[in-house]
Formats: sequence, structure tokens, C-alpha cells
Amino acid sequence: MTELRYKKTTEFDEEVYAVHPEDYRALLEALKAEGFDYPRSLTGMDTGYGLRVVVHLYGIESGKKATVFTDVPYDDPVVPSVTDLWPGLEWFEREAFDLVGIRFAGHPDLRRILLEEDWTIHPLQKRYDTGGYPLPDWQPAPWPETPPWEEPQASEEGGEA
Amino acid sequence: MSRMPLPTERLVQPRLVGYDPTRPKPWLERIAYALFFSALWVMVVLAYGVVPTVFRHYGWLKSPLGFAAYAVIEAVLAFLLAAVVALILIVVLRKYLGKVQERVGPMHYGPAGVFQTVFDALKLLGKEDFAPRRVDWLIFRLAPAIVFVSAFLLMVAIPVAPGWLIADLDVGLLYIVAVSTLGAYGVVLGGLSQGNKWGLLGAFRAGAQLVSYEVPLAIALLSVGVYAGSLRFVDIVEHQYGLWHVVPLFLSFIVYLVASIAELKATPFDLPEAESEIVAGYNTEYSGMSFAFFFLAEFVELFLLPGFMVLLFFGGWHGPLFGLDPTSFAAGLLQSFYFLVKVAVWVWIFLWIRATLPRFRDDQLMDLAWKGLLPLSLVGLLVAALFRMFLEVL
Amino acid sequence: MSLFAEVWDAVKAVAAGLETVHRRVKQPPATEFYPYKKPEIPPVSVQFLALIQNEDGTDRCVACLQCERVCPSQVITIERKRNPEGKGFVLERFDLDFANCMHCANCVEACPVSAIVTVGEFEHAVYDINFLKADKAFLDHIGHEAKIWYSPKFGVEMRTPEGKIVKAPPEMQPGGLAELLKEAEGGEGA
Amino acid sequence: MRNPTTIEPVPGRTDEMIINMGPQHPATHGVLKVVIGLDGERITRAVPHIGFLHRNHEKIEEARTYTQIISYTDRMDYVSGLQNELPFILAVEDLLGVEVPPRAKLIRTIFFELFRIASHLVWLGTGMLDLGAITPFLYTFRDREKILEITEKTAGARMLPNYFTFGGVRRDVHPDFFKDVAAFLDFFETRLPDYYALVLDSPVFQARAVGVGVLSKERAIARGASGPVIRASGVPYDVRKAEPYDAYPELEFEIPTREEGDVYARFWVRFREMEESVKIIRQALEKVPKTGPYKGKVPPRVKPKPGARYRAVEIARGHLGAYVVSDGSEYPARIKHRSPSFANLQLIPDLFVGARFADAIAILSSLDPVFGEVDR
Repeated sequence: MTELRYKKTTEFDEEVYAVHPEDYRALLEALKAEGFDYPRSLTGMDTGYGLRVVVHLYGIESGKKATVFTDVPYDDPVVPSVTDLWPGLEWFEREAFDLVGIRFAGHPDLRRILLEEDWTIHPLQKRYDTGGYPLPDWQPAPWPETPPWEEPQASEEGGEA
Repeated sequence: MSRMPLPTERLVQPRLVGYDPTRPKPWLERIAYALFFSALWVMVVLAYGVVPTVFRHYGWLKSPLGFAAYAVIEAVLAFLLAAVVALILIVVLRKYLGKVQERVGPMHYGPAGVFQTVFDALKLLGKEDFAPRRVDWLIFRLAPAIVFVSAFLLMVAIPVAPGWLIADLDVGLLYIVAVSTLGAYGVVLGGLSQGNKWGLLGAFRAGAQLVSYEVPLAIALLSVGVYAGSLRFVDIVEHQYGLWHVVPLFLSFIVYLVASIAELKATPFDLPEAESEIVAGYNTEYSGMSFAFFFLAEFVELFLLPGFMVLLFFGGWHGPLFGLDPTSFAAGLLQSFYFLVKVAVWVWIFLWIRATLPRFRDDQLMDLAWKGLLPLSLVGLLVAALFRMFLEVL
Repeated sequence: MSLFAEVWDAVKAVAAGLETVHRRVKQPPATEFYPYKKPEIPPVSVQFLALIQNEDGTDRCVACLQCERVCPSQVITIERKRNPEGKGFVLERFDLDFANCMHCANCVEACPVSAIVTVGEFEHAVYDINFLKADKAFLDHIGHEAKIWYSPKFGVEMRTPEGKIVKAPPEMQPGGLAELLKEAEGGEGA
Repeated sequence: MRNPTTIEPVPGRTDEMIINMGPQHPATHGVLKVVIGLDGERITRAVPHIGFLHRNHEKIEEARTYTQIISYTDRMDYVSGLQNELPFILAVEDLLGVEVPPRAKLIRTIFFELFRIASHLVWLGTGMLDLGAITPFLYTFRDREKILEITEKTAGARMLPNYFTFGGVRRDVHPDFFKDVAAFLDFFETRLPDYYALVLDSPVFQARAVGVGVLSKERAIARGASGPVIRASGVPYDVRKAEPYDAYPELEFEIPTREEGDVYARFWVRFREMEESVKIIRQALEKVPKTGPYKGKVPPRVKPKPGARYRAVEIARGHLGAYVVSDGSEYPARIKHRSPSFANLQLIPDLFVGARFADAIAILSSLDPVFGEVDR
């Protein structure tokens, strides 16, 4: 796991991995091999400069908890799917696609799950207001100079834009 | 008005309709139910006792005109009796379920809600009898009639006291097997004709269930016939002086009990209309009076199948006569009363089972019929034949 | 033989079920005869909200907008003006849309003067959803009609038949246990 | 245009009937739609569709302050309303660094377990209604009513009380509370044998439940199932033990598990859980101080420090998580509710295919979904 680009911190009682999107799947494969067999949750969120996928894992035997997250830009929000590792994340990935707009490459059935098929927007993005209408003066924040998975000089990881 | 009305300005204030359920009067309720029961008794006496006795006494049945008049009068009386039975049993069912489920059941119309079903029937009469466009119209309309008529025809064969019967059939047992099978056709046709997938599933289930349970039911009836040496109900009841058939023919009785619950489509065998599985099964698309006919038929059968059970296994009208001549009118009154009381007890047991058990699955139902009841009924038949042989030898 | 044992067990289990059901026949019904006998709702219960006025008929409300701010459904609309006689504000309009209210009682929680309170009154049913838009007159009326009400600041309060507003005894108060225990201890001591 | 929520018939196959179960089917406990391919009574395909009750809580909550959000969390799993508040509150408490007084922890635990009993009673009643028995439904709802009355006396509402808050509970309990709860437990323990007689011991029920809808251990873990569903498959995963919260570390209780993984095992586990809840509440009633602080020190304007926190609790249906991302302002940047029924419902294709149609109803009621929480 040495060549993977990620940064590991400990928040409260769980290990938080900020990982480069290209190494996202490799890190999760490694974690699965390490014994994180129970998928707790998968979340998509809008950070203001891009979209983020957060995976919460748990080891039934070890009792260890891990959180993995990665950021992708708005114009190309593609993340490899991990449903083959944890089939339980299938609907969570569909939900993240539906509400936040992250595409999961390799997902067997990436359709909208909560909203109707004829929706064109992903309402949990910050560019839309609560009613689903675009905010007129919304601008994406610039991509951070030190992404969360790089060792920063100053700010703590997980800082929001 | 643009603002919320204050509580004191409410247009509709709660008011009591008729009976006050918050202050129950147990004696009034008991009187009401006793009156209900006696209405049933009076109907039974009229339909089975007075009219046939009068017609036979004066020999009117021999002339064609007299026979036609007899048929019309009896048809009307039997229809009224069926209606009364259904109205009573529905309210009794609801009241009993209320009792065992720690609630009160119907309570507004009449003391303790005894007139609830009357108003329900009026409501159903007033409703639009709606049929979707896709139904097979003729069969859709015919099916409730078939179901109701088959239940209605069964009433003809019942004797309630010696000599008190509408038609003295020599093949009474065969008659009820034949006619009750007719009802299955109505249910299946009703389910198939409505162009609804739930109705289709319900029709499949109903067809499989009713046909399967006819077989053990018929064999159980046959074993009674073999043991009693006759297919006439009157002979069978007479045969039970001394020993009710339930003792020697216990196996057949068990088969009859289970199979008749299945014939009634009551819990735990209510698969054809399992509302949590297939919405309403074969009566999904029925409304108004068509639906009411299915409902009516079901409750008439709830009266008739325990009735046959009492006739076949529990000595029919047997009971202490206090020295009365068994053929006199007063004895007839008393004996029909005994018959009704026995039926009431069995209806209660049926309702009790209905209130307790969950539902079987379709394959378990079939297993029970073909692997459980059919062999059991054959053993019952064998037992009946053996007992008959011993009786002949003795 | 095991088949017979199985069948016998099944029969026994069914009989136990039948007995369980039959035992309930003698129990009194749990039914509440609602429109004829109204249930007693504790004043803590979040049903109708009401505005309480002081004994002299002035508003308790000081128009601080706290309730408007904390309302998750944003159903409270307040208009106020400066008090011409002293400091503070005077309430001009207080609208509460019960149709959108989610009955979380955050407003009751937030009120610093216990002006908006919960009362035991609960009959909301109306024929038109617009009727559920309550104004100040209505909320005042509910407050006047109320015999007993609750707000976290003053606890459960009661209106005596003479129209005086008094605090309810501790056994009716949420958290009255502490006072009750203290009273009991004091009684023992004396 | 093809309706995207149906399944295509297999070409050349005429014996398969495609049927829409839901969204208004009596046994779907809400608004689930399962498109089912039926071969006679046997299910060949099953495709679940959810989202009919979607309100986008998560977006609404981004425009609400932390205090306001608590009353929204209630509305997810409305059957066990009070339990839903806790994961969000725990996460925000972690971010705020609030200390919860022990008395508040115990009061929370008592309410939490009371609502587990209430929720299981609703499940039991409606589940038996699905299996065709009407009587247990009425009994369980009467018992549940007593819990709701206790809740109303203290918390001010019956189903969605909005009672927990950051640092404890909103107000002190009613003076009768501990007495009422003890009386309810005594009453409930006399009712439990009746439920055993009517449900678990009933041969008809056993015929319907034993060996139906078997879920293997590996499948349960991989699919992220939780709650009684995973415990009935032999995995002793319970958040109350795995990452204890509130007063659970000081209380003794078992995690009932069963190896079979069928409908009967899920029913059995929930029955045993109700008994364990009674045990837990009894211990908590002994430990709880009669008086004392019920709420820790919380700033009037809740502004957690920037950061993210995932906390989970074991509600009646399983692992309910809340992922709270704070950006330091009064409004959260993102809240994700990980609902147990959402994950459990993924098992529908696994469990339905090959079962009979009547089994599908039993399986669905043993999964016990609540759609306020699935669709959020």
C-alpha cells in the first residue's frame, strides 16, 4: 500500500483515509483484504469545489472502523464502483448518483433510485436551492491547491471550501 | 370564512346516534341478541315447519298449481332466511372478533350494534355496482349469482326437526356434494372474468382449494352414508339415536371439520381472498351488490356447513323432549331449537378458529388436502364400513 | 409414532392459542369512545399552541422573534412595532399556520417569557385547509379558554376559576419529582 | 415510451405473469413497489422500486439549524420516532464536545428501549396481519398505546416526540415516569406469553416461517443487512455492543442470535429482543438517579467545529447512522442518514426469487421496512 496516494488520520475512534480518486478502488480493495467486511454507508456530498464520495466501513470481527473519502471534479465526477467488493453498497451508490450526481464506473445498474427517471438535476449539489432550482449567483470554488490526500503544510484534512 | 373556527363555533358537534355505547346496558344487548336469535328461529319454523306441514296436510303438493305455489313461497322464505342468517352472522362475527380483540365492535345502530349489518346492506344496495371496462361482462355478472344460488340451494336439503323439511331428498348427501361444488364455479369464473391479475391469482387459488377439499369432504360424507345405511338426512339423524356419529366416525368428523373450514374460505384457509397477499383475490373488482352476494353466500355457508355437521355427526335435532310426542308441532319447535343451538355452538367454534390462526400457504394447503385429509378420510370410510359390517352381523 | 407426537403437539399449541384468544372475552374493551368521551391530554402534549395573556389582558409576548427564528417549518409570521410608551416591542400580527406546523414545540422551547404555550386542546379537524391558518385572535382565544398549559420556562400553569394564573402543583410538572422528593424529606424532618 | 419501472417479459416465455406488487398493496407496509415475475405461485424475478415517499430530508436539513434538524430526524422511521434522533445528536455532540450527564444518558436509554418495544409491537401486529391473523394486531397496538401514553406525558408527543437534544433531553421527566415505566414492564411481561402462544408456538405460523427466506451469514454481511435480519443469520452484530453509546456500557444484556436465517429466526430474534429490552429498562430504572441534571451545557447557538463525524445507533430495524459534516456555521454542510431498512431492502431480489408468492409477504414483513426511513 505504499505507492497508493492517500493520507491517513485518526478522528475520534475511526481511521480516516483521504485518497486520490485514481487509487480509491485500490485502497478499498486493500481495506477489504484487511478485514473490513461490513459496509456501513456510502455518501456522496458536494464540497463546493467538487463532489466527494465517503465510504464508511466496519470490520465485524475486528470491530475497527474506517472512513475513506475522495474528491472528484464537477465536470468529470466518475469514481470506480465497489459493489463487487460490498454488494450492500449497490443502492447506496445509486443514491449517491441520484442525489449528488457521482457516476460509478462499473456499477451493474446505475439508475435513479429515489427520484423519478425524468429528473435531470442532482438536487443535493450546492448549485441548487431547496426547491431544486439553480441558484443564480453560485460559483464553484477553486480546486484546492493541496487536495486532502496530500500532506499539507497548513490546513487540516477534511476542511471544507 | 378565512380564519380557523373556534372550537365553540364548530358546525358539527358530536352527537350520539341511537344507542349510547359509552354507557352499555348489558341486559338490553342480551335482549336484542335473543330477539335476533328468535327471529332466526321464527324464520326457520316458518320455512321448514309451518309451510311444508300445511301444504302436506292439505295435500296441495299433488296438484301442479299447489306445487308451484309451494315452490314460490318456499323460495321467498328461504331467501329471507338466508338474508336473516347472513345479517345475524355478520354482526355476530364482528361483535365476537371485537370481544376477543379487546374492542367493542359495531356499536351505534341498535343496542350493541345489532342493526349494523342492516345498514351495511342498505349502503351496499345504494352503491354503484361498478365494473371495469376489461371484464367479461356476462360471466362477471353471472358469477355472484352462481355462488349465491349454490349456497341458497343447499338450504333446501336441511331437515330441522322430524318431518320439518322443504324437500325430502333420498340422495341428500349427494345433493349437497353436487350443489356445493357448483359454488366453486362461481368463484373461479368471477375471478377469471374480471381481467385483473389479482383476481386471476385468487381464482387459481380458489379453484385448486375448493376442488381439492371437495374430495375429502365427499368421502367423509360418504362414510356417514355407509355407516347409517342411507343418504337421506332424516334416516341419518334417526340412525343416531343411542350414539351420535361423532363417536364412531371421529376421523370422518375431523376431516369434515377441516374440509368445511376450507370450503368456507375462512382463516386459516382464506387464501383465495387473502387480503394481504392478493389484495382481495377473486372479488377484487366487485363492488356494490355483486360483492354483497359473495359476502352473503359466504355467511349462508357459515350457517349451512355447521348445520350439516350437526345433522351428520351431532344427532341433528336430538335433545330432551320432556315426554312430548316427537311428531307433534310443539316437539318440532323444541327440536328445531336444539338444532339451532347446536349450529350456533359450531358457528362459534368456527369464528373462534378464525380469530386465532394465521393463514396457510397454498402448497401447504394442497399438502394438507391430498396428503393428510384424503388418506384420513379413506381410513374414516374404512372404519365406517367396518362398523357397519359389525352392525349388520349383530 | 413421531408423527402422532407431532400432530399432538400441534393440536396442543393450537389449543393454547385458542385459549389465549378466548381469555380476552371477559376483559373490558380498550376502545376510547372519542367524540363522546374526550380523553385527557396532558398539558405538555403538543397539540394546539396558544398565546397566553396576562391577568390584566396585556400580551405576555414581547415580540422577540425567537419562535419565528427556531421554527423548522417556518410557519410563524410576526409583525411588530416599537413600543411608543416604553422600550421593547408591541405585537401587531402573529400568524401560525397549523397546516404546515410539525408540532415540534421548538417555539415553546424558545419563548423567553412563556407567551406561546402548549395546551391540552387537540381537535384540529376542519373542512378547509385554509381554516388551519390561525391568527392572533384565535391563539389568544385558545389561551383564554385554556385551564392548564405548559411552557418550559414557567412549567405547567393553571387558571383558577377567578381568572388568576397560578403555577400547578409539582406532581403535575415535568421535573416535579425533585420538588416532591424535597417536600417529602422536609415533611419527614418536621 | 417504455415504463422504466416494469420488467420486460422474456421473449418466447408465456407462462410468466408480471405483476406489480405495490405501491398501494396491502402488505408492503407503505409505498414499496416490487415488480414480480410469477410462474404460477413461484417468483421468478423481483425488482424493487423505492422512492415514493422521498422528501429529500437531507437537502432540507442543509437549510436548517442543528436544533431544527432534530425534529426532522424524527420523521424518518416514524414507527420508532424517538430512536431516530439519537445518531444525529451523538454525532453533533461529538463535534461540539458536549458532556452528557449520566442521568440524561439513562433517561435516553430508557426511552430508546421503550421505543424498541413499541416498534417491535407494531412489526409483530402488522407482520401477523400479513400472515392472516388479525387478532395479534389489535393486542400489540393496545400494548404499544401504553408506551405512547408514557411518552406523551413526558415528551409532549406520542410518535414523533422531538425529545432528545444535544447534551441530554429537552425537559425533565414527569414525576410519574419511573412508576409508569415499571408498571408497563410488569404488564408487558404478562402479555409476552400470549404473543408466544399466538405467534411463535403456533403450528400454522411455524409452517409458514420455518425454512422460508433463508439468508446466509456471508450474504447478510456483504449486503450490509443489520438489526434482527443480520442477527437471525448468525452474526452477533449489534451497535449497542459494537460501539456503545449512552448508558449501554454500564448495562448488561445479551444479543440474541440464531443461525437459521429464515423468517422464523427473524421473528424469534425480535421476540427475544423485546425481552432483553425489558431487562435493560429494569436495570436502567434501578440505576437512574431520581433527580439531577438532565441536560449538559450546550451553547444557545449550536455551531460545531468544522469536521465530519459518523455515529450509529441500533434502532429497532438495525444500524441507523448519521454522517454530519460541519463547516463551522450554524447550518450543516451535509447530513447523510444511513437507514437500516434501505440496506435491508436490497435483499429483496435475493430472498424473493424462488420463493412462493405467499412467502414473499412473510419475508417482507420479517424484513420490517418503514418507508419514511427508506425514502427519507
